[in-house]
Amino acid sequence: MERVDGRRFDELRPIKIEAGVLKRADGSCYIEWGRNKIYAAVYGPKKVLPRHLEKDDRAILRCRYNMAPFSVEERKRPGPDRRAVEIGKVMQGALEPAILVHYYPKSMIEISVEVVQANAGTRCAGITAVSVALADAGIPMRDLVPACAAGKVDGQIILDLAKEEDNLGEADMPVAIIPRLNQITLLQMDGKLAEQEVEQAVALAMQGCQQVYQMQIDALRKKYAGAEYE
Amino acid sequence: MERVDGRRFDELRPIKIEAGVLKRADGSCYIEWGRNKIYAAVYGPKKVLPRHLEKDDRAILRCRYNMAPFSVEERKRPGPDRRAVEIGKVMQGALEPAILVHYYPKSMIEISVEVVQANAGTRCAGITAVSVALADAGIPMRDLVPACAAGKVDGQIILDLAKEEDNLGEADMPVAIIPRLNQITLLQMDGKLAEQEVEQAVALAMQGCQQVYQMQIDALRKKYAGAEYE
Amino acid sequence: MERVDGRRFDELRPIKIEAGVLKRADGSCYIEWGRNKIYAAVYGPKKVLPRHLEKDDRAILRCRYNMAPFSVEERKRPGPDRRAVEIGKVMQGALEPAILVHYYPKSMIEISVEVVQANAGTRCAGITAVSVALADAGIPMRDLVPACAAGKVDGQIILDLAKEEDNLGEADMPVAIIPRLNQITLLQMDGKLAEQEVEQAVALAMQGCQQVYQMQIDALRKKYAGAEYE
Amino acid sequence: MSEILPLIRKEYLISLANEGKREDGRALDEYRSLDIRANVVDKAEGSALVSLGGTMVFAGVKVDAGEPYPDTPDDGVMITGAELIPMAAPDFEAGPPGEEAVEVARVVDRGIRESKALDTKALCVRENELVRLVFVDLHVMDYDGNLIDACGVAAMTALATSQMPVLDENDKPTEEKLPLPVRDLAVPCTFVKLGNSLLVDPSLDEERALDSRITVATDQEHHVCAMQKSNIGGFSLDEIKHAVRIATVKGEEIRAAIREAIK
Amino acid sequence: MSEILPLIRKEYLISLANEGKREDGRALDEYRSLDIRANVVDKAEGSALVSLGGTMVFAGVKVDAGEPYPDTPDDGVMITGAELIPMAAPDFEAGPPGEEAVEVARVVDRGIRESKALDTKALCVRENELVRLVFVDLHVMDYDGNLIDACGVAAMTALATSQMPVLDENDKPTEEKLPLPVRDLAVPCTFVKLGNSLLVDPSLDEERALDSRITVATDQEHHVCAMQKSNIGGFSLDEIKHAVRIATVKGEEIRAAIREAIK
Amino acid sequence: MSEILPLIRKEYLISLANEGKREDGRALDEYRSLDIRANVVDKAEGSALVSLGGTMVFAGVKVDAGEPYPDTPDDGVMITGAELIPMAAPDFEAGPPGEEAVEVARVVDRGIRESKALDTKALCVRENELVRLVFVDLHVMDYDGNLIDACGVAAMTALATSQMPVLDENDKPTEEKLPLPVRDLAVPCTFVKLGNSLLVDPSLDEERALDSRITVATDQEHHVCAMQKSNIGGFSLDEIKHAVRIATVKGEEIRAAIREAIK
Repeated sequence: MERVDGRRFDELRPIKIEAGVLKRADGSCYIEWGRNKIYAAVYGPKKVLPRHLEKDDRAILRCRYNMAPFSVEERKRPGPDRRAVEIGKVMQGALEPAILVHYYPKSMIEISVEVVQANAGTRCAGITAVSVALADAGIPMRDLVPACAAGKVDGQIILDLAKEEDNLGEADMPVAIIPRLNQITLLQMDGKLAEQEVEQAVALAMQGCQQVYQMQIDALRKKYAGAEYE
Repeated sequence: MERVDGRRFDELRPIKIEAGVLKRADGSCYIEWGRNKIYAAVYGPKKVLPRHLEKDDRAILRCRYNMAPFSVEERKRPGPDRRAVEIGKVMQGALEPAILVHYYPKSMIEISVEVVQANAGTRCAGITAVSVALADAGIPMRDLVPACAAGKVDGQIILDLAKEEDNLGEADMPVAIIPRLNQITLLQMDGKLAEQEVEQAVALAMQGCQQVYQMQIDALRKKYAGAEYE
Repeated sequence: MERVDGRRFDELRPIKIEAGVLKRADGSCYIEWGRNKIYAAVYGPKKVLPRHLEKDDRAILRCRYNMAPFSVEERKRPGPDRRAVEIGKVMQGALEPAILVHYYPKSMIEISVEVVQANAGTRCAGITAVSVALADAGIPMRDLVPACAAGKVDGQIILDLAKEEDNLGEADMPVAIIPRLNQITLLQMDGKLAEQEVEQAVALAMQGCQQVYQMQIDALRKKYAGAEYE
Repeated sequence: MSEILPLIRKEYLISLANEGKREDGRALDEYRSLDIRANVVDKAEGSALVSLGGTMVFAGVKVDAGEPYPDTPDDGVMITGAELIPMAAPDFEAGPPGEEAVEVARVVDRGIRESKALDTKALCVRENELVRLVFVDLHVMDYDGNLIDACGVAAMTALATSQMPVLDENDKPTEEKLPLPVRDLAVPCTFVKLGNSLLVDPSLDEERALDSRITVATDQEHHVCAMQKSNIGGFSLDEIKHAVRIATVKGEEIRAAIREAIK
Repeated sequence: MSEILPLIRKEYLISLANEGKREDGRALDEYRSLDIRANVVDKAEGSALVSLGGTMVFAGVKVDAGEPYPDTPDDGVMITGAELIPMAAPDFEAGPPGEEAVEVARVVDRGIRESKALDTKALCVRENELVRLVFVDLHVMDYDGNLIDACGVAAMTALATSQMPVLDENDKPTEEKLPLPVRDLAVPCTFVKLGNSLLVDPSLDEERALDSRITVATDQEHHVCAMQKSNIGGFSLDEIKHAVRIATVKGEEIRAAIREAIK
Repeated sequence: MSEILPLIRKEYLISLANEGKREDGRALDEYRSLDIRANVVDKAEGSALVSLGGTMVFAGVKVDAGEPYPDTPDDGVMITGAELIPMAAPDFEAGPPGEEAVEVARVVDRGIRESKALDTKALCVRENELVRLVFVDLHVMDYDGNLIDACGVAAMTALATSQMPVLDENDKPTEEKLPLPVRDLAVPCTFVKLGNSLLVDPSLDEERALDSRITVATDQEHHVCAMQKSNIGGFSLDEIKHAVRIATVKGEEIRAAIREAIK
């Protein structure tokens, strides 16, 4: 099968990850994934506001996913819509299992993803970037969390759908994993897949995650040259 | 006078009241009143949030009246509109005088009415149902609060207007009473009535309330069989 | 140059200031400035709500500027819009330097301006009125804060633009001053002015402020007859 | 409206009321001084400034054109809003109208609407397509008790003096003006119950001490066109009859004051 | 959903699960009693009342007409909303939908949309101009765990029994009715992971104790049409395979129950 | 922006300023390094990424078509919005724009609007009916002081490089593109007063320590097209004259940087 951009079925789009790109945030990351341009920032651990959300035994996470008004074809009204609220929720579910939240009781870690240019796969790119930003902020984690989608286009299970593939494809399945635990912490799917295709797609997405994982490590190595991460 | 549904001038629509229909609520009630279908729920007494609303010498009441989007002819946007806010306020004024709020200082009783099918007279049906739900929740009361409307159609003062009668009628007057105290705690009217018609309508509505009162008692008897309520 | 209403270039519209016009407010003022009709009210110093805004060493100010829905040509939706939010902010910046906020730590002074009829220059009229209302409330101040605009119409720098002049003019520049300190605490401008025209307009507006200052003092004298203000 | 009035003060007001007296020397069925000024805002199609004791309210009417509601295709639309702005009382907060403001607006609206004081049929331009929209905005500047009556009088006065622009063939407003089709003067009359007495036109302190409140709106034919029992507490049937009786009398006095103000 | 369930209780549920047991005696892959009633609200074009154990949900469908989205000019529009009203649980709050309600609505919507159960092409009146708008509103009355499945069944049942008014030549609704073009029955099936076990249709307590949750929606051809991993925690690939397997079987049972309810 | 900077730090900055010095070694009238990149977002009709010291802002322009405002029937509409998103600073909160964000957007908007840099007449399609709507969105990613100048440069650069789709005879956008009619480059120049000195382009710490702030926007003919005194504190007439003087000079430098970035 020929893909629109000439990629192999199991080939990622070009990905560029840069850690520590913002001045104010405690940790940050910029990612270009195909034509997606996304920033992630982490603030914290910090005091919990409002106080009644505080947990005695751990830090709480707040995850915000937002698209700039000019990031998509039709101008988007500023602020998170229902889709963004849902993505913020699943992002949190994907990331929190990797974070040692019990190290910071009664505190809060604030995570932001801002999409300035969108082109399919923003939630995977966002999770990937946040995970690097968390490391950049020095938040202790069990592991990084790489993410990558698989999908079905023209009857084929393929990796990392571009915008045109997503629009025409039969299914899209974003996945995030914690590599050391071999756990899937993000899994969504829309489209139609037979039972064995689900398995095939998850497996392919997990392979993609492994590739993304290496890029995350490289980005952190590049930033913290000399320091060993793994 | 012939009424649209063949009722006498002083005849209620068929009413069915069932206490204790919800699992989570501390007290609940389902009422079918003509073609109205309404649920009432009570939570509490519970801690007051936000705290600054707390009263040292009594429980506060919160009353919510809401219609499901599909309960009326034209789809309603979710959430209470201005009409619903006003009804919540007068419902509270109708019910609070019957509740022994001083038994529970620094606490809050939360009352909800959800209309899933509306057909004229929802506030009276709602108050009637809440009162049963309060008893179901074990909240101490001076008495139950039955409610019923009277109105004027084709020059006649009649009881419990159906939707078609309300649309064409000259006046509608919802009333709620505390039977033991012989006090009117809800009274609204819109339309046009001469002075003596007001008196006639209030008196007729009060008779209707007495009938509704018996049905409330029956519903509680049925639920708490063997226990005497009155 | 002939002005639309026959005024000289440096002449104010008729101004009427009355102190102490509201019963509930701690201090109040009504101003008619040309065809503007504006009320100002002051509450406080009072407890700060929400508490986390409290300052240990001084009172905080809250400034609200609002227009009644019927105050302008096209009906305005109730509540402050973005323009009103900005005016509230610059009003605060204009007034706060004159107030001895350090006399009242951990407290709050609430300032309201309500425009019931608008006709160019509402922010200057509002600041002028608030300042009188603050004095009426007995808030200690370094001085009153008079305000007045200058602008450019038909190539001329003139004082206190009327609505028609503002619509057609080349520039409008509202100014407020603290006369005793000779400080400019409000300065905005929109339009186009050459460098020396800016200077000329500021100077003219400051002269206007001095005239307004006398009217403020007169209004307070009239209210507190016998008491010397200056 | 959660300010605390000590119990002792409430008892004092009740004991006065039981003797037929009030703190400010009024009779139980006596209004405070009512001042009505029409046409006070020249940007509005109609306006009024009403002072009732220390309570002060502006009403402004703006007229626009738009689609009718689907269930009343040949009726103009009246929309009444009230704002209890922070200027008017130390406990009024900025933001969308709370349940207090909503009730005031809806009770005022109901009295006018149900009396058919405004002839909405005459506000239809083309059935199903275009009708006149009449916005009545109540702007409460000073709150010293009995908002509903002050607002009701202000709204009615503003409507009765409104001049709406006539539309041209393209439905654009012209310079020509016509009065709004107002054919009745509906006015609310509000009572509080203190102990066993009904007091008309409650002052701020009487409102704070109230056991319960009732509003009765009447039209010029002395029909009751809206009623609203508010707040906690109840009334006997006799008390309601009494309130209706007094409201009919007081309504006539208030209508006379409005007529005087708008003539 | 922040109520605290003591750790000890969680451990108890996990130890039960590890023995293949559940507190209420169900098998790990067993649903609670499911009661489906269609056409319960006569103001709605379609409706359903679903009880799943103690969870109770109304779904109501209203059909209108309006403009299509620019990127799908010949597709009707389905809009799914869910309200977690304060009646349903002590910790549900009034106000705009929180992230919990948004997720429920979006997962239910996705299952139906992606299965193409609703033939949106058949809802186009005139391309680029006018299509039918289908509003699916989920009104949760009682929350006792597993909202997504109860809501999914209610929405699907309400759609499958909807009768929409036919439009006349002026695009106004007529008395004539036609069924909505529903050609599949997509249903979600939700699992929680407790310790090492997957439990279908979690009860309230099982939800509170959960490590992680996953929903798998299937259509009548046993295709998976939507998946959603929710909350904290993760799954192995094998666990996901297991969930898909069970969902396919359970989906068939639920579809049978819907067919029974709507026939 | 309520972080507390100890008084001692403020005094240090003032004492430096009084000697004509700044903490980062700049002269009082010296900008931090300004980096302008145009056309950074391919979904926008025009865009820019501006870094001013540590402050980083995206501006994006989208062009649509719609009705003009009734009082300017033959003018296109420019709408400027700014979001101070939580990413940019620990004390920026999610939600609708606060007064800080509103002021930034309005001051930037005013500079461009009043300079007539955007020829809105050329954006009229049919008088009274259809004009082009130009949305300028400012997305602040990193806040390190002097938002207004960074946002003003970003907005101006994005507008100056915008290509809007030409409309066909049915008013639908085509593939053909035309530049927006931008005929001037208006730029703001912001000062803070520390002690008796005016410092251009305040850093974050200088902003926190400020007594008062003023922005002067100029166009390429060196006219002043907008001014805004912000925050607490005041200026003498001489200080304002000084600020206008410097702003005219700095404006030219900044315009040169924009021209370089967009050529």
